[in-house]
Amino acid sequence: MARDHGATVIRFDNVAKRYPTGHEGLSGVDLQLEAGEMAFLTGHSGAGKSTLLRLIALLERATRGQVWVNERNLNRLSRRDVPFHRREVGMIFQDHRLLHDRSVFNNVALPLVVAGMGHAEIQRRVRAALDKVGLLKKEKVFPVSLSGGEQQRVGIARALVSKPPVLLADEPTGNLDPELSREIMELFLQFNQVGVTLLIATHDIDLVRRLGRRVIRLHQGRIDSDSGAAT
Amino acid sequence: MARDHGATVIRFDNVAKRYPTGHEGLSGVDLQLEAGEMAFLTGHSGAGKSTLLRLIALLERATRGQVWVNERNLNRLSRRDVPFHRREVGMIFQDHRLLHDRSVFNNVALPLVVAGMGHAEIQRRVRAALDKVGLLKKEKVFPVSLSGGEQQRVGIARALVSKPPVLLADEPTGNLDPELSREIMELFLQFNQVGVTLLIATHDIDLVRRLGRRVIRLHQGRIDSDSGAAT
Amino acid sequence: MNGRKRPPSFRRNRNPLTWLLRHAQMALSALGRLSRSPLGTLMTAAVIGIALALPGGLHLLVDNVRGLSTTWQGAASISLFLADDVDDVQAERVRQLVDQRADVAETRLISRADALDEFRRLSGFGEAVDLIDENPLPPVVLVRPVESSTESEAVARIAAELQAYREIELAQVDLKWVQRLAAITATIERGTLILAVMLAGAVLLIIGNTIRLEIQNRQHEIEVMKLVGGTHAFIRRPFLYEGIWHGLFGATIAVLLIVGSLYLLDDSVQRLAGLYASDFALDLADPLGLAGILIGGPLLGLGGAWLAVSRHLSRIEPQ
Amino acid sequence: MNGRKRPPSFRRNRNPLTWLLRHAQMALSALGRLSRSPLGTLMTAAVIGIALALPGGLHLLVDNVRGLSTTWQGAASISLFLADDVDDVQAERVRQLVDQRADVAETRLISRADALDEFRRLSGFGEAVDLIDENPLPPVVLVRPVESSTESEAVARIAAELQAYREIELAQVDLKWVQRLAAITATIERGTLILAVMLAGAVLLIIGNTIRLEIQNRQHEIEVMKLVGGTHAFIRRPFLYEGIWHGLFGATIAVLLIVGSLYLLDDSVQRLAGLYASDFALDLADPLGLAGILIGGPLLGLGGAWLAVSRHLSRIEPQ
Ligand SMILES: Nc1ncnc2c1ncn2[C@@H]1O[C@H](COP(=O)(O)OP(=O)(O)OP(=O)(O)O)[C@@H](O)[C@H]1O
Ligand SMILES: Nc1ncnc2c1ncn2[C@@H]1O[C@H](COP(=O)(O)OP(=O)(O)OP(=O)(O)O)[C@@H](O)[C@H]1O
Ligand SMILES: [Mg+2]
Ligand SMILES: [Mg+2]
Repeated sequence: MARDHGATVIRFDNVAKRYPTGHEGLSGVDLQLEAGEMAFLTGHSGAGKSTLLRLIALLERATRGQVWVNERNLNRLSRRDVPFHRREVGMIFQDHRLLHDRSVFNNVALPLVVAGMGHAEIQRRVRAALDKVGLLKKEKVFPVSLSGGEQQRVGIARALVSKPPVLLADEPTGNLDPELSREIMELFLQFNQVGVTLLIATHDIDLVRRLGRRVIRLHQGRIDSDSGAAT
Repeated sequence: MARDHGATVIRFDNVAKRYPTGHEGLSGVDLQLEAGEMAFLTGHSGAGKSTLLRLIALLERATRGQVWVNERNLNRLSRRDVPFHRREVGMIFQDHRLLHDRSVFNNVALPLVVAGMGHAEIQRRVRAALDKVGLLKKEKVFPVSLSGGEQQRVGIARALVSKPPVLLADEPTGNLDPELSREIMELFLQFNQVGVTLLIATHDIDLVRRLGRRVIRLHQGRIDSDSGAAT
Repeated sequence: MNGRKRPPSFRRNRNPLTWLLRHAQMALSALGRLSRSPLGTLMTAAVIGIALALPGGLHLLVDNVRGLSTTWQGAASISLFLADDVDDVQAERVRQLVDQRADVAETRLISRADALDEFRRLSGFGEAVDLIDENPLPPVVLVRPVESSTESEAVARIAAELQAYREIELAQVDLKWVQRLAAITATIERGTLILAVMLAGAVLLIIGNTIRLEIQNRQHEIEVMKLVGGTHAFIRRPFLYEGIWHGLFGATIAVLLIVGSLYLLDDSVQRLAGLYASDFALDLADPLGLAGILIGGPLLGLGGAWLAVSRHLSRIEPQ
Repeated sequence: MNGRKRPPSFRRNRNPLTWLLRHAQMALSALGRLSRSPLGTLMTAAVIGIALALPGGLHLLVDNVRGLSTTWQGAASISLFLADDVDDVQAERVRQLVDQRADVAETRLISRADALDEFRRLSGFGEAVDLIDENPLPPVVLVRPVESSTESEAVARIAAELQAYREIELAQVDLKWVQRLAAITATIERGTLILAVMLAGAVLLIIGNTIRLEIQNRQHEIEVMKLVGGTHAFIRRPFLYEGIWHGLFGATIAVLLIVGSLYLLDDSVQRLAGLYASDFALDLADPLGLAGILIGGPLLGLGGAWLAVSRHLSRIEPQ
């Protein structure tokens, strides 16, 4: 346990998550992600991939063990601090989580508005993010008039726009065609190059294999194999 | 135009769909699916796959041309008849569309309840459908406590439970791991063997190639290629 | 197009027993759904209850006020105070004389004794009146002019003409206290009418608003129902049952509120009734009215639900 | 644990200008959101308006009734009707005599002339009283016993003792009409109190209920806000502004309803006021009260929103 923690961004110490139903979504997980790392999370349906990501973003709290993000022990984080923690962790969801009564622009701007950013800066950043996912033309439309893949990309833009140091993605390419998937992965790689730490849950084994990055495989709530474990 | 229509289940005659925004989701589509056929719909994000499926289930109406399903001209279907049409067309959605305040069992039972089926028959059929997607153990839980893939499978069970003669699926395996995807495809093949007509939108080119079924490729709202076109 | 055969029509399930059973199920499951959010249900029911209790209570009040004022309804608009030396026989002759005028519809004689009695009863002086040795009140003839002569000028003219009679000391257009009571009654009646209209509006708005928000709340549910082939009637039904339950709970609360208020008002009313003897007793405990609220509440709930659902349901289409 | 350094604390934006600007923006965007569903906003505002108008109107009514009854407040509980042959000087002596009793707190003499005046004014007979040649009313001494002797038996005992005086013809415990007026006033006051409590309850319930349903409606929005790092304060703010707007619109409607009702009531009230001369004029147009509603409405809206939001917001956590 006596390693250099300066560069550790995400750290799980023997973490378990037991849901109120009694089901254990995760059991005894030890994990470390260094700053600037990019890792994939794979495993069967129900393996616990989403659960692991949700613990990092504090959408759930661990029932045992400790989760550290950016040197903060999430167990000890007060309720008042949770929003500020979430601003440092961008998350892309399996089910997009867009607001259907706001335009694409306003959806993407949300993390910046919430953080109290100025108007001009918001404009600039949102446009840049939408451009990156190829949806600049659609900034004024509402999410209902977007295809599934387009909604997915709006969700990705929203996670990118505030340039969080940590980016979590839950099957970001599940609804995208192979070409778009590759483009989005390119984008993630670019982000990784400027120092963002990424953890991506995916079923796309081919893509994972092709990129040759660290792969953490979950099986029934436990880490089955981890190609980049430092232990 | 003088072919045998007796076995035509789905038929598009020069169909276009222009959305209120002015965007053309589909343009000049001609298509025929015979009873018992199983076809895949592919194409880039925003190509119009979902739009095409939505026209068949009458979630949208064509702005030009005619759509025929089960020998009924959907343009001429009265509003009163729409629900009955939908009972004959099972649909699986990209975003599951489950009711979060009802148990898995009640979600799957919904099409049968709506059709006024008896209690005992509902029990039998729902259990059978849940068994087929491997979720019999989860019948009492609520959708929130399911993983993304499990929710997807509940959506599939709901579409299967009423044994509709036509089954539409919009990326049914987008959130499933490769093994589960294969199992679900197995299931679709079984259904196809007992005469159900299937039209499946997907990005999973490998899977499509492996099965060797008819593939309809859309590009910007037009049919780009159709491996099984009878024209 | 090219001689296609008529498309097969859809099978519809119309077994009446199934239908009845489904309705019973739906009523119960609507109740179950409401009981799962007891606080919300209670709040909605309480609001409806208050809104129903107020017009209910006002109805009783208006009725009572009407009861009080009918004694004075059709009261004369001219009072002839006869001279002090006119006895009752002469007074009756005066009445008959006046009664024969073409512009007079009706007359009534109040003898000296009657006047004192009425004064005793209404003024509240009670026994104290008996201290007065001699009846100081003159006989009075009340005169109601015919319909066509009820404008003030016509009445004033009649009064002036009658004033000319020797036996008539004073022809006063309308007794002040009759006018006052009529004015008070009119004010109260108009006020309660305004209140009743406002409250009826409130009941409709509250039920409509609640159901509008409920429907918005369950937009997703409605969409999914439509997706799997639910008919409008099927989707509407749970809302209608919820409307009925809300109305019933609201009516129950209204009845409790009215009965509770009566209980709280009881001693004041008792005192009042005692003071006015048989003249004026608030007739508040009206079992028919309460039953009406208990029946009307659910009907109102059903109606409000029907309106709100019909307006909003067709707008929600699955995406 | 192993001597780790204190984790960095989060940066918080506390620029007061930004803060003010954001608040103004939020107030406007809340207004914008409301204006996008005008019917719903109007319905909610109308319900709140009616609920506010009723207690507002009742407040005026109660005030007026109080104004009417203060004339009689502290009225004597024993009235001594003096003998017919007692003149005013003698009457004053009787008053002083009675006033010296230990169990009497206060006395007041009503001379024959005063009694007639008061009778004329209150009975409504008006000019007709002047027809009576001679004043038939005796002088009256009003007696208020000391606090400790106000139970009916004590009062009755005093009355009996006073009855023994030669000059006192009748010692009557309480004038009937004073009792009646007191009873009517008490009944109306109690009734309006019950109504006011019910209506205040209704206002709170309506606002709370509306906001509860609104929050449920926007559960998804709240979840997403929390997901992207919105603080509770940030998420709560739009609801508070909506509460304020709802309250303001409701108050405006309430004021319009009250003013409109006054207009409709105006002629009846005018007639009444005319009949009672300066004695009793409904003082309905109360600009201070209306301003109070316009200020109180938004505050009530803010309060209701705060309560509802605080109760529900923390329960909604993103899934
Ligand atoms: N809120 C919850 N309550 C109870 N059980 C839950 C809850 N959320 C998830 N689970 C269960 O925990 C297990 C892991 O779920 P998780 O969502 O982490 O799976 P996953 O690896 O993301 O699967 P998928 O690839 O299908 O999305 C599943 O069996 C699921 O049923
Ligand atoms: N309701 C709508 N209003 C306006 N435009 C719409 C609407 N729905 C879809 N579109 C547009 O129509 C086009 C086709 O959409 P569709 O959902 O059919 O694509 P898709 O092939 O299913 O894509 P994906 O693979 O991303 O789901 C897209 O460009 C989309 O933006
Ligand atoms: Mg998942
Ligand atoms: Mg699609």
